[in-house]
Amino acid sequence: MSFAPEELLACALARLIVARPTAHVAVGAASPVPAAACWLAVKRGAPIRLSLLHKRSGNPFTEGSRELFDLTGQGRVDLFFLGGGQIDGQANLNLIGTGEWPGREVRFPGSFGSAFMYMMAGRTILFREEHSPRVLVERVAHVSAPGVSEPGVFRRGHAQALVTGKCVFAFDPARGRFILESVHPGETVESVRAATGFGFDVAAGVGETPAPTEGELALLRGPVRDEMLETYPEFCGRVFGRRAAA
Amino acid sequence: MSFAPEELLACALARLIVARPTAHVAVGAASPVPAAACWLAVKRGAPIRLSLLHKRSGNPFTEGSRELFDLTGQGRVDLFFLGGGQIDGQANLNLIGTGEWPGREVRFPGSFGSAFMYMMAGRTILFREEHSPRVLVERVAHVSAPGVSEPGVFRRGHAQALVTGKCVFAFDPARGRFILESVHPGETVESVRAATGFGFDVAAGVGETPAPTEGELALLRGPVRDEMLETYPEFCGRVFGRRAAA
Amino acid sequence: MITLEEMAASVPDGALVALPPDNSLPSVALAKALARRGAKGLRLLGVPVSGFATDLLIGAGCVAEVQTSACSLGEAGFAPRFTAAVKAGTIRVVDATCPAIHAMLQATEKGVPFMPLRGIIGSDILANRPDWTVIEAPFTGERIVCLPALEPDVAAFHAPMADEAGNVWIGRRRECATLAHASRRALVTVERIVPGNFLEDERLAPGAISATYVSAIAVAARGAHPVALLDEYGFDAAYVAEYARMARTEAGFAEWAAREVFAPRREAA
Amino acid sequence: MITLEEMAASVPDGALVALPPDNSLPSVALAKALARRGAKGLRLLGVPVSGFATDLLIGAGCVAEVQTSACSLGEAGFAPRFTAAVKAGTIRVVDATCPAIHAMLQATEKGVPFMPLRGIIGSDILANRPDWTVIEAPFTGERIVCLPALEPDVAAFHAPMADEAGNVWIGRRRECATLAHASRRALVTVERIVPGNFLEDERLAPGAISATYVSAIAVAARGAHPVALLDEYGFDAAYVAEYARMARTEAGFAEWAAREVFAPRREAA
Repeated sequence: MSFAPEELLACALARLIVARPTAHVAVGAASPVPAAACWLAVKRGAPIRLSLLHKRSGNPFTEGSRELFDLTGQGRVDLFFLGGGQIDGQANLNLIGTGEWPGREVRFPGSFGSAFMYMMAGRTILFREEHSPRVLVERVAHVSAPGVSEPGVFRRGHAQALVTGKCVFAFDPARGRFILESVHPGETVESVRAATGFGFDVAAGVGETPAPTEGELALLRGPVRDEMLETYPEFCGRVFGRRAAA
Repeated sequence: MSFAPEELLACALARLIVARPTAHVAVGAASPVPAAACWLAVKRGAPIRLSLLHKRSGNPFTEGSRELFDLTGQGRVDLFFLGGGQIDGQANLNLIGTGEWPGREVRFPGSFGSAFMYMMAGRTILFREEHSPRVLVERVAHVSAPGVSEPGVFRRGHAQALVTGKCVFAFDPARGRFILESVHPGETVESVRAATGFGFDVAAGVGETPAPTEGELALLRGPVRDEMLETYPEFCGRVFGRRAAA
Repeated sequence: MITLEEMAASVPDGALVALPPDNSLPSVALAKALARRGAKGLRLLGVPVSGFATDLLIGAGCVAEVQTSACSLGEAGFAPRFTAAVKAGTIRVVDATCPAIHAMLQATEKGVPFMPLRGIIGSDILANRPDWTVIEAPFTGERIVCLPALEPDVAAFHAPMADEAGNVWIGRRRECATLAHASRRALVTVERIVPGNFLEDERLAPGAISATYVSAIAVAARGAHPVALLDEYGFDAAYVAEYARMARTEAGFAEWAAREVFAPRREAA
Repeated sequence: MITLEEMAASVPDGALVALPPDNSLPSVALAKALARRGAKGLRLLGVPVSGFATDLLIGAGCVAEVQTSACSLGEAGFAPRFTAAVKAGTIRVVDATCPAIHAMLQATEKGVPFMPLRGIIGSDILANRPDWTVIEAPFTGERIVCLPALEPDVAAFHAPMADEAGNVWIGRRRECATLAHASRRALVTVERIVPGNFLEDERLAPGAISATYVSAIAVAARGAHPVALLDEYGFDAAYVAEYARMARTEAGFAEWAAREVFAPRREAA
């Protein structure tokens, strides 16, 4: 059965979500793929509460935009998603820009809440579709949010994994280093290495990222799409559109 | 024209309220006399906003019971009222009790917000009808809220005055000492001194606390009573009752 | 959805139980149920002061400690069982001051280990709080009190309604939201369950607490009585005055409690 | 009650003006009026991020500085005038991170000189904020960031309605309440004025800001447009996409502004 690249990514993310105990996920990134992954995990029966920050009606928060951060500070957010204009081999994120501070060469929008969320969420899955030496760098130009922290600094969680358009990396916070876990169909360890600006380890059992099953695709194109239609109409049309119309 | 003691006190308090620039008064004490004084000032035309904490309908706060304290922290409360189980010559308040901490001899209800409000409101009028050596002591058994503060401690305001059933004292925070300003009808400097446990100065122009004018009484027994009826029905009946029914 | 008695059973002896005071959504129904189940050694926290429910629990022998900024029955005067217990030394009283209790809960709400608060310095409350400290504030250099984050084991309050999704509507009593955010478990009694989802309604959402923070809900009609509940019912001054009179003595309290707390099924009537 | 143009005139050049972002009640109407009056040297604060109104004010040359946690047009991409101004160095950008902006405003709301916040340590945001500091926290001993209280000169936002008493209803966007509490003056544009008093209504009070905190109100129908306003109207994606396209160049922005900001009486239509 054919599938869109976004469907593969959603399934890979959903597997990472259910791989660890997860009561509550907040999805703040504008990207719809993590949202699809969360809904897929839920529709497969995982007892997960989702707080979808971009949902217009039924926004989960009644204390305004600070509630997500308070909630995370309380330790009630088990999993958050982050991306980055640059991500480096120590899992540092750069959402500020390149060139002289504050981004005189290329300016990204800004850190949003990443400098807090990355350290206070139970764990974070990094997601960035573009997999290139421009994005995945040896050392970010500016650290918006650090991948690891010194002793004496409160930190609840780290990156669990980095999912890109080419592969899935795990992250080892003790060593501050990524480990290639699987490559997506059509990629190899070598093609990933060529496209990655940072050094990484390769897992002993590295293989291919599993293709979505028929059951997963049916959920994505049915109940998951239904949940996402209000917030991400363009995405649903492009990725699930044809199939859903059939 | 005859008047109730509470009417005299309300008029004395109202004069203290308008004696200094006052945009916003919060009335938290259970005693209705300060509330009557505030309404009297307003009904005489002073452009004062009142936050009446005991008002059941139309409670002024929409952030729960912390809002009064935040509001005061912001410097938006120009005047607050406090009383005390004991008040001493340095304007220290004791709302805790006597005997071994926390009041093994006589236990008062507790400090409420006084330890904060007394230091953070623009100023405070102390009000206690009972004027006796038992209440007005040389030194309180326990300080719930201090009358003066050391340098290096943020403090926005102090006691403006202490109004009792016998007299009106001003307070000089620089000297930490009360000054007798006026005695109520029937009292003398000597009778006040005999009933007061702390030493105090006597103002050069000490005189009698002015009796309510006819205009003040008409306001108290009419529009002020109308505003207070919902919150203080018993008080309105006792103090304004007969006259209002006439 | 559980029953009131199940809710009371879920509160372990010795728990730190936070209760809002009269006029701020106390669950008197749950307090009575805790007395019926014979809870022991509870540590009560007044948010930020204590009222009828606290006095009742002290009278029923459920309480080891009260942390509060004041305990009173309002117009009905001093809280009689609290006052007697202080005098007798049978409970430990930890005095605070209202904004300090709010700040300690907000520290937990925000996930910070402490919160600064102005005022208090010079008060003997500070001298009797070895768990509070004074620092030189960054930026201003002033001496300022720092309060530790406080995380109740249980928050208990009474709301007018919950919805089918488990959200609870508390109106403008936002201190109950902070309390739920800051507590390990929030136990909420309600007048009724209503259809729908408050979070989907822009008019109701601002007064709601998301089900994220709510551990259990039990229906208890008139569960705040004799305290007033928003615009739903008023304060039963006669009931409280009678309590205040009878509870002046231990025997009087026992008589009152036999009739008003332990008499079977009275709550369900 | 004043007019929109009077409100814009009351904001002095150089003022620190706090603006909520898209989807959180920005007053785009007031931003346009500020551009029309030719405001200069404004220091904008994103609460906690910045959107369409900020980009518009930068494009119109009103802005000297932006303190924010991010500036973007959401689905329409990067904020073009912000991005160009950063590159050209014509505005000063002070980067923060969302909960830090909330905490700095909450410090002012609570009347404390600073607030602690976890996280941030290890981020270059901290390295570029000489006005933030790190202390050893009381109680836990951890290293923790302390943020100074931040008091905007002006808070500006757009609400669905105000009442006759001057109270403003903002629903669940409580960050606007904190913002009003923390600011010297709160300027609020509204869709409409309604009879009565929100504070007398238990259902509306939780979403209201008391008039105590509101300095001025002006009616501006569709004053959030092209941003969505709660359940009243949706996001005008086509309008923002056209803006994003035209504002890529200074000339394109000028053309857009001539039509959408400066064309006489367009706002009143």
